Amino acid sequence: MRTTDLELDLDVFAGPFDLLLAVVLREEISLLEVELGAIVIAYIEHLDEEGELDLEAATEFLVLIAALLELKSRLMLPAEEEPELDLGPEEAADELLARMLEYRRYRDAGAELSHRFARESPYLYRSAPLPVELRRVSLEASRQAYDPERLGLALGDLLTPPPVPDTSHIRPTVSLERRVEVLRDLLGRAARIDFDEAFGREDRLTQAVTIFALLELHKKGEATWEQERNFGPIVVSGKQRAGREEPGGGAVVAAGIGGPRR
Amino acid sequence: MSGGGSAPELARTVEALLFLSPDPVGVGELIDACEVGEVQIRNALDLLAEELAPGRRGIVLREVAGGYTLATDPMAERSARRLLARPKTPPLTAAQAETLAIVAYLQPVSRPEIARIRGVSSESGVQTLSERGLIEEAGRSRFGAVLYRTTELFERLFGLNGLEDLPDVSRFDPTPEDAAELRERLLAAGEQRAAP
Amino acid sequence: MSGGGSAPELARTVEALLFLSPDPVGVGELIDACEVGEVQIRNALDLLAEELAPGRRGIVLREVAGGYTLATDPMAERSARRLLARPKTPPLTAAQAETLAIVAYLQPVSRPEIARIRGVSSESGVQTLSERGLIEEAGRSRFGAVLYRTTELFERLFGLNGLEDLPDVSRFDPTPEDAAELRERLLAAGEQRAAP
Repeated sequence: MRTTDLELDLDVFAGPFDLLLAVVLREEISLLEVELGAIVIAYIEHLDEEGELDLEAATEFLVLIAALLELKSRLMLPAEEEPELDLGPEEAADELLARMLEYRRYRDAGAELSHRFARESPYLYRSAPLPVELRRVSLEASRQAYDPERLGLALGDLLTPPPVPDTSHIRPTVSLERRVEVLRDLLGRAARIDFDEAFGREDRLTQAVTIFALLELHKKGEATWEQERNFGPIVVSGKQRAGREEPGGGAVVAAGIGGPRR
Repeated sequence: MSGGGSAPELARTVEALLFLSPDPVGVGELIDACEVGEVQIRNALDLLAEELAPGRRGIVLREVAGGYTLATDPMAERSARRLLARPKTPPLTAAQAETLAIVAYLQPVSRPEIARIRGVSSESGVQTLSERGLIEEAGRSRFGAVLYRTTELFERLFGLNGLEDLPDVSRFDPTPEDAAELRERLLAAGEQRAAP
Repeated sequence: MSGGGSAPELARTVEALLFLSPDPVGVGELIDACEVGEVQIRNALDLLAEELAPGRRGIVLREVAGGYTLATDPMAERSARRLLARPKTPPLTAAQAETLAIVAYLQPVSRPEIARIRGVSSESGVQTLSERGLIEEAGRSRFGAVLYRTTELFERLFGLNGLEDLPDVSRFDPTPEDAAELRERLLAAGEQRAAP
């Protein structure tokens, strides 16, 4: 199985690993809330179930989780050389004030709830099993609750022989190397790429591996990206690559088919 | 309640204690809980017995083997049954609907047969349907397996006047021209389903 | 205990039903169970409320969680806890109370959202409130985060007849004057920090 098909069920996220990557990069959930340890455990449990180790898939997983760990640790550590936030003291105070007032509202509502709770606690409620004669279901009190058609439909399904094995879920392999090449090629032709326009029409696996390839390029110092607001477009831009001829960069190029934005 | 306490207040406390306790409460327990003497508790119980004499309220005081307890007046039984003895009817899961359909159309049918038709073990489905009173045991097959059939409650909850009211299978049959017996065809399809 | 006479049969039946039912019973359910009209049920409830008015008996009538239920009079609490060995429920901690308030007012709401408002991880608060049965899961957000809402037990234990019984949240907002003063203090603090 592909690493990206790993199904996750975390507190803040449920779905395939590949989607998690996209969602994190789009800042739809904060990486700080994602328990990376839980992903590792899910993966190890999955390996256990499979019984055999697919070296390629395991390597892929290690690289991906390492990238996430690096990103997360950067988020958690104080920034080293980040420029000061360009906020005037007035805006900073307003921003802080709004957050504080919101917090205080629920703090005070909580105090009111505590007060209510204490006031109500002397009222005690009965908790006893029903008398025996009421425990049996009464026919007289029963009304129609189900549609008999449901039974006919279920039987019809059972009479239907199983379909020939479905192979549609076997997807073509997406190679990381290939996606790195695609990105390098695009960045060679344009200084900036809109991620959605370039890859929005690809399937989820391809998109995820492309994001992964982007992380690789970022690590090598060949690319970076920015996203101005949550859910906004991701704009990828290339950096000079040592020992490589740079064809002149131009305007934003919509490579691929340029699908509609989400 | 210490310091003697007025009788009416003690009677109210005793009523509250009997109300809360699922089991009968003895005089000794009442003495300990209320921190008063036996005479006071007996007086409070006498007062309560009068207040809760049959015919006066919805609740009556009863003296039983273990002590005193509150119970409802029998005249409320019909309404209580309507309120509380209603069957639980959560939506059926796909597995429950399949199991129930097999029992309904093939009854009596054994659990191993149900499992062969569905292609998966059907233990929990059968158990849930039994607990909800939709199916029940109907003797044993000649190989000793428990047989199941649907119940009267099943008919009631599906709005059927009898098993002959079940929808005609041919309406849902993918190959109605197949002349083989329903049971044989279901078993054959199930074996295909279970095959790797 | 007022020594009133016998209550009419319908009020007695309603009292019996509330005694038996483990959960608060709505007017609609009472109408179905007693096979009478709404006016009659309302009259019976009024009568019962009078019979069980605070201070008259050991039991009081309460309207909580969208229905009617019986509870013991607070004056019996001490004896009741001694009899049933039921310890007093621990009060809510400040963290639990804040978390509960956010869930109550913003439900359904996810843990990341609670953490955003409170500014700290709210995992243990959410867990404790779930264990105490005051909040429960209510599906997932579109990003897959678990959503929480309050339970019926919450309404019962907080004496609420429904969420609309919660005090208006704007009641907890500071006056414009207080807000302005807070803003001045923030600005002053920022200037102090900015000073060399």
